[in-house]
Amino acid sequence: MAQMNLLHAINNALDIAMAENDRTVCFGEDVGHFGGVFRATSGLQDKYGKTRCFNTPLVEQGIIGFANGLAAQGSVAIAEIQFADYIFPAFDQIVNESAKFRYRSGNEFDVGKLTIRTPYGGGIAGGLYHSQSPEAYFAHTPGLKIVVPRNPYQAKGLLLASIRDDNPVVFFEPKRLYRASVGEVPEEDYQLPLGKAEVVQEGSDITLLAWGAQMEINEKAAELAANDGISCEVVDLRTILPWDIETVCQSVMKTGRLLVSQEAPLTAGFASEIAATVQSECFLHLESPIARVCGLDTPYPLALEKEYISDHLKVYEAIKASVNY
Amino acid sequence: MAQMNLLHAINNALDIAMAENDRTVCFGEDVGHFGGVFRATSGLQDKYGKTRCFNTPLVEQGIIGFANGLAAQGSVAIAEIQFADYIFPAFDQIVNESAKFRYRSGNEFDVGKLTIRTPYGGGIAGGLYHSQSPEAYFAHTPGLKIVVPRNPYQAKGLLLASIRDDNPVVFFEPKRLYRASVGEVPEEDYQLPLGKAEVVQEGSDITLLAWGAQMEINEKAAELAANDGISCEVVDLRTILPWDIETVCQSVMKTGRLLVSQEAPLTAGFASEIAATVQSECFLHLESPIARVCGLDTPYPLALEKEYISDHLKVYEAIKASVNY
Amino acid sequence: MTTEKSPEIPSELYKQGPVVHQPVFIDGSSVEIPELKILHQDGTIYPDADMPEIDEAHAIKIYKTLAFHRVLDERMVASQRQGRLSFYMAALGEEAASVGGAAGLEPQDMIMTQYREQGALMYRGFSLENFMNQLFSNEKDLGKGRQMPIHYGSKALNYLTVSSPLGTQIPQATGYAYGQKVQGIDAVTMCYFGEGAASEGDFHAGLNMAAVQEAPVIFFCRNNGYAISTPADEQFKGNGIASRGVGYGIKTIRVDGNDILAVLKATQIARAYALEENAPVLIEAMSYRLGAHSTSDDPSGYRTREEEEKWQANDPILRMKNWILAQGWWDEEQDNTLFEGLREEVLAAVKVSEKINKPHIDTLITDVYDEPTSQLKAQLEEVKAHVNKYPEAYPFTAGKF
Amino acid sequence: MTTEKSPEIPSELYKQGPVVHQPVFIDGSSVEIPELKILHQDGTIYPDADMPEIDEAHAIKIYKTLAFHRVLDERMVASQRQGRLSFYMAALGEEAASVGGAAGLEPQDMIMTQYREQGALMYRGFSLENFMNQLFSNEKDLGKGRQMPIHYGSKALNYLTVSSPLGTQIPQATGYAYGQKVQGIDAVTMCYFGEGAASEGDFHAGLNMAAVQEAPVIFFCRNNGYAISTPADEQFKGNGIASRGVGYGIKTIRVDGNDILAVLKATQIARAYALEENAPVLIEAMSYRLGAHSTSDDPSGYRTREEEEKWQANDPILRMKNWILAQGWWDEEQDNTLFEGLREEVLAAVKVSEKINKPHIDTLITDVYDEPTSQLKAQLEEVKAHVNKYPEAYPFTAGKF
Ligand SMILES: Cc1ncc(C[n+]2csc(CCOP(=O)(O)OP(=O)(O)O)c2C)c(N)n1
Ligand SMILES: Cc1ncc(C[n+]2csc(CCOP(=O)(O)OP(=O)(O)O)c2C)c(N)n1
Ligand SMILES: [Mg+2]
Ligand SMILES: [Mg+2]
Repeated sequence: MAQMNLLHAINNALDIAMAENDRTVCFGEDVGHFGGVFRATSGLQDKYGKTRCFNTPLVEQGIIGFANGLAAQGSVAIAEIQFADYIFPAFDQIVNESAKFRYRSGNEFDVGKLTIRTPYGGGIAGGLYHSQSPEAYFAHTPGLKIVVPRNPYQAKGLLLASIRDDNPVVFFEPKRLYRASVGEVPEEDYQLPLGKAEVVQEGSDITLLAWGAQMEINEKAAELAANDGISCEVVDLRTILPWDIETVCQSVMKTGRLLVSQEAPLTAGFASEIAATVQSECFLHLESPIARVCGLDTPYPLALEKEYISDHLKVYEAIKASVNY
Repeated sequence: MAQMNLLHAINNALDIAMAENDRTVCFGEDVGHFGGVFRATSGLQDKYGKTRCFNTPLVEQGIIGFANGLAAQGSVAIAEIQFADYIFPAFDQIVNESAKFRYRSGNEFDVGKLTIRTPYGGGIAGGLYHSQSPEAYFAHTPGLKIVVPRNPYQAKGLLLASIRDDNPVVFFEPKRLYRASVGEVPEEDYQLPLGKAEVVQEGSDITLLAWGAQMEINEKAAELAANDGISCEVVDLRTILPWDIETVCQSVMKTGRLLVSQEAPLTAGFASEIAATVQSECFLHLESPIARVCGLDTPYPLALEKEYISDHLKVYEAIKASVNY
Repeated sequence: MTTEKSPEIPSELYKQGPVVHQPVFIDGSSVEIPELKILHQDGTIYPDADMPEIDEAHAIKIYKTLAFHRVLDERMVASQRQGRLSFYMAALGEEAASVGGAAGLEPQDMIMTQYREQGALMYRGFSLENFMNQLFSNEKDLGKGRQMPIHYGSKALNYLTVSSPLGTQIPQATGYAYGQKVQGIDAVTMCYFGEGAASEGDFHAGLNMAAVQEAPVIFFCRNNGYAISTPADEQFKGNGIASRGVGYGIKTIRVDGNDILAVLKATQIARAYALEENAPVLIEAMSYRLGAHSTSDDPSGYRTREEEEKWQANDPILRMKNWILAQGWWDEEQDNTLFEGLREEVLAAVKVSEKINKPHIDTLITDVYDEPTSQLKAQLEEVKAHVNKYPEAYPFTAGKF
Repeated sequence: MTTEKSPEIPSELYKQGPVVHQPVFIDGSSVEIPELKILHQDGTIYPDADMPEIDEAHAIKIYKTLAFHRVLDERMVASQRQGRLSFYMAALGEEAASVGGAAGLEPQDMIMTQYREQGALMYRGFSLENFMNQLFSNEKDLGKGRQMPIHYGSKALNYLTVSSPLGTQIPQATGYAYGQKVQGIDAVTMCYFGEGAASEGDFHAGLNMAAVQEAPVIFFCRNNGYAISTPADEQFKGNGIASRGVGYGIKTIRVDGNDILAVLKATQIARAYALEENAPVLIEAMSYRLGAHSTSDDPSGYRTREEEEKWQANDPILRMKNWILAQGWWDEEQDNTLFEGLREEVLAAVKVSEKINKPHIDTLITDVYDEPTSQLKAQLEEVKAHVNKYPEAYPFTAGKF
């Protein structure tokens, strides 16, 4: 075990993936010599050479197009998009190509060996183009897997699983936690399962569901609520697509209440999918409406970021409202 | 009044918009001389000249980028994307640019004069790239309006309102109805309101909500249900963003039940947003879980299209299941 | 204009031209683009021409592929008119581009196409039955009946399944070729696209990345003058697509696309260069789409008969026939037998394929992921129960599971 | 190589080069790109140089803009180091590109930039206070404190608000210019971007569409050798960005970007050409990003001191100063006064702006649409109630509504 921050954990996972398979290739804007603007690929070019870890030209649609072809060819393609806010030029390559490659060919071809890594999320005074949480934009796309880790241990295990999973995976890295989240991480190889939520804290009154950096906020709110005698069950969704309906519904059937918090705007966010499914699956068990605590339906602001975000106080208030419904 | 099919109604609306304002410009792939592959812009180049109605090169990101600039300049920009399946290369220009233009500049600049028209939806043996219903991909984007008409009368009135609305609008045209849907349409100018759902048929047992071509399916299902003595209230959402929560919730509070049907895949579709909001707003009025009858969570198939789609029989079964819950 | 080198700017960062002190523009006419031609329409060879590597057997294989192509297209357009087939895309008049390109490759080379390059797949040996089963989206279609007609693909033949969104295969080809290079495989990737698709952002991405990442990929542009109704002069103002190769620093060659020998020669030297130098090559084949864009299109709405007629005189198949006749490798009787035989075969194959069942209902959810998720399995079970309840409404699958 | 014209291909559809019968490649070296230089570093003019239109008043205005630019950048980088400012981007060493470009335009011309062209906005007269209020995202910021520092914009000055996603302004500039043309306005659109952003698909879209749609737009590429850590030779293999103009059929000129007179001259002739011919022009200004990419960056991780030093000798501001000194339009004392005055003004302005309130809480939901929707109003009310409940947690807005 070592103390690692989230960036180190990711760098370590990439290192393991590149060491074990010389078909593994890492690339993106500035990821080569410089090691990426956040330094997630730091040292990899030195260790594995310029052919396997390199800068690309500044063209996201090209990076993912290239990655699709490389993965179809049988290489393990790990592409970085410098900020999730800049993933949209690659939207067609991801949604129309990566996601449909296997299906449309009747399994003659696939890009299962593709992993797209990208820093995402707000809370870093980044304004509307360095703060977005676009997971819901991808969640309407059968064929993709979408993964978000909450801490260094999760990041390493989930990233290794994503790289090895035989489906294209979009791996969102909560950049607010890159250096802020530090924890014990085994130095050796391990994987955490995709498609499985994790009950992080058991409780009986309400289920608090989130993913990524929002987990911290739910945990903090749960503490506040505990002072009021409210027992929260805290669940990390971990995989957005395909999501673990079973674990979530089991928890809700137990607690009778659900609160989902997400950084992204409320409307058509992934919290909405969860609420829609859970109200249907757990209809007779729900004691209050499913609460969504989300960003406002506006672009991500700068000066008024604090007011905008679904912080622990907003979650705490929503917990009380739900329990007192 | 004249009999028009949906294409004629759209062509007629475009004609009115171009006649009234010589700053109005229509463009896209093959929309010029040829009048578009579906002929929606037929005759406009002859009437208004090549400068105001023209072919663009084959580049969707360019078409919308160009349209954003043109609208910012003060022209009325009406861009066509040949099929909604091909709108994704323009996703960045729409989601990061059109939608955020006004907000990010503090209202120094805006692209309110932009309308994006695109044929969408399935049921025409088009397979996975000529059948998609991507409205939900855009619905997570504050700053956009999203409109879908269900018949020629609605198409003309909503398109004129979209063109004149001072916000960027994505206007999805259900291409299955282009020639199939025929009705009385006033030849003169009129508008129908954006952001307002319409109760198309009153009923007391369950609310059936949809938009576009799916309305026909709900109406058919409502007839089948009527034979069983089930009274359906049929509502057309018309505007996906911002959507009319009030009208929908009023209907659900009256009927106690809601079924949303949509062509797009279930997961993270717009039906999910509706279900999430309505379960919260109408919690104490709901007598059964909100039902979503949607496409499967797969790409749109070809040979097995019939099995895939949320047709009137599936809706009818879901109505019964909801009422008998 | 002086040729003095700039004293201020070090030269590592970019190549320098002459320093000037009066402004001068460069533009589309600043580069001259030669066009390679080897074969006259009458079957004679240009006197000083460099021939491609080709012998009798190879020539006959190519010609038979062209004949198969012409016949299949004719028959399937007719079948569509008869209502037997929902959709088809012919490549009338530009068959030499796809066939000649494929003939210049090795079987291990990957081929990625746009959609009008069935000739390359024919050359690789995709069977008539395979074509038919795709066109009729039946249960024997390698693509499992999921895509519209003409979206062929075959792993065994190294031919990537066609995808409708234009241009997407271009950066993919760069990535594929890069993987071939990294793994030291003796293979290139061949990437076909139309001059219309070359307007997409993905074109720019794919070509620039290929140059920078040094990928052994051949970009093969079929410039057939139209993108549906849009003529090339409303598509770009540059000198065709070849002129862009200069900007990417890519070796580029323009050929007469109706000259099978020129196409073959260009592809052969492109392949050799790409493999030796680990670098891309751009080929622009000048041709003309003689038929409609697809069976959904009617070109009389946007171009003249006269324009079409001029191009009818450039038939690439007739041109090749004239050559092999002149070589003494072929005669008219063989030709008649070939074409008649092909017509019969195709007709017979239509009758078989159109009767084959649609794919099994389980294929609704397979291949979305490597394994169907539990949600997908549940959705399939629901559909099955529903189909069993209303069998008349779902005739393709009812009673078949 | 023969010059015989192709007998088979009619010439309407594309321009023809010579017909050849042996394959020849064209490539990046097939076009020679002259570079315009007018001013030596020592302030003398190249003997045979064509001067731009410029008089003393104009020259002094340009020089004062350059000085303001240099000082503001220096001070704000320092403020960021002191923790007073969250982020800044300087344009050290390449100020002549943005300032010289703007100086070649008319006020009614639209300027669209990437982010490192504050010099153009300074030239247009954006006040020090306006700069400060944006940088400190306070309630006086024209952009209402919504974007990171350096994302300036001003409707009054025809300067489009900066947007972070790279390349998006390029096709927008084409559309804007098209609108100007259709409405018969005597104005062009000027579109700046970096050589890195020129790799985006939007670049390809914007330039090709400008050529085809005949839009009076000037594309101005600042080729400063780097995109963050990525050197130009890992960004493209062609001869800079100018070589791409050939492929689009766009009039193109390369200039020494550190030569203010060359930049001015090129922009003046580009504007005249664009307006007269309703056609785009591409300018490539060769320069070097002497500083870090932004205050978040440290270039010592990816390049050498020596490389930087070479370029320090090309300081464009010093070059212009040498020229105006030689012209007798300026002296050292004026220079000292100017710089010192500017430093004081900037420091004073920082102290004012950093203390101004953040924008009002209502701006959370304005400008998303033309009018806030009822949902947005409800969301704002919820936030307000919440802020009132926990005022300590929201110090910028609590008690201020
Ligand atoms: C991204 C995208 N946009 C639009 C279309 C619709 N479309 C299909 S073919 C075509 C024209 C293509 O022209 P070109 O590339 O020249 O190929 P050709 O048909 O001439 O062989 C268009 C616009 C598409 N398939 N994909
Ligand atoms: C679409 C997009 N991708 C990535 C980025 C992150 N990014 C910001 S600046 C930059 C480098 C730009 O280089 P260049 O265009 O050469 O301009 P310069 O910084 O040299 O002025 C990158 C990669 C972005 N802002 N937008
Ligand atoms: Mg074409
Ligand atoms: Mg640069």
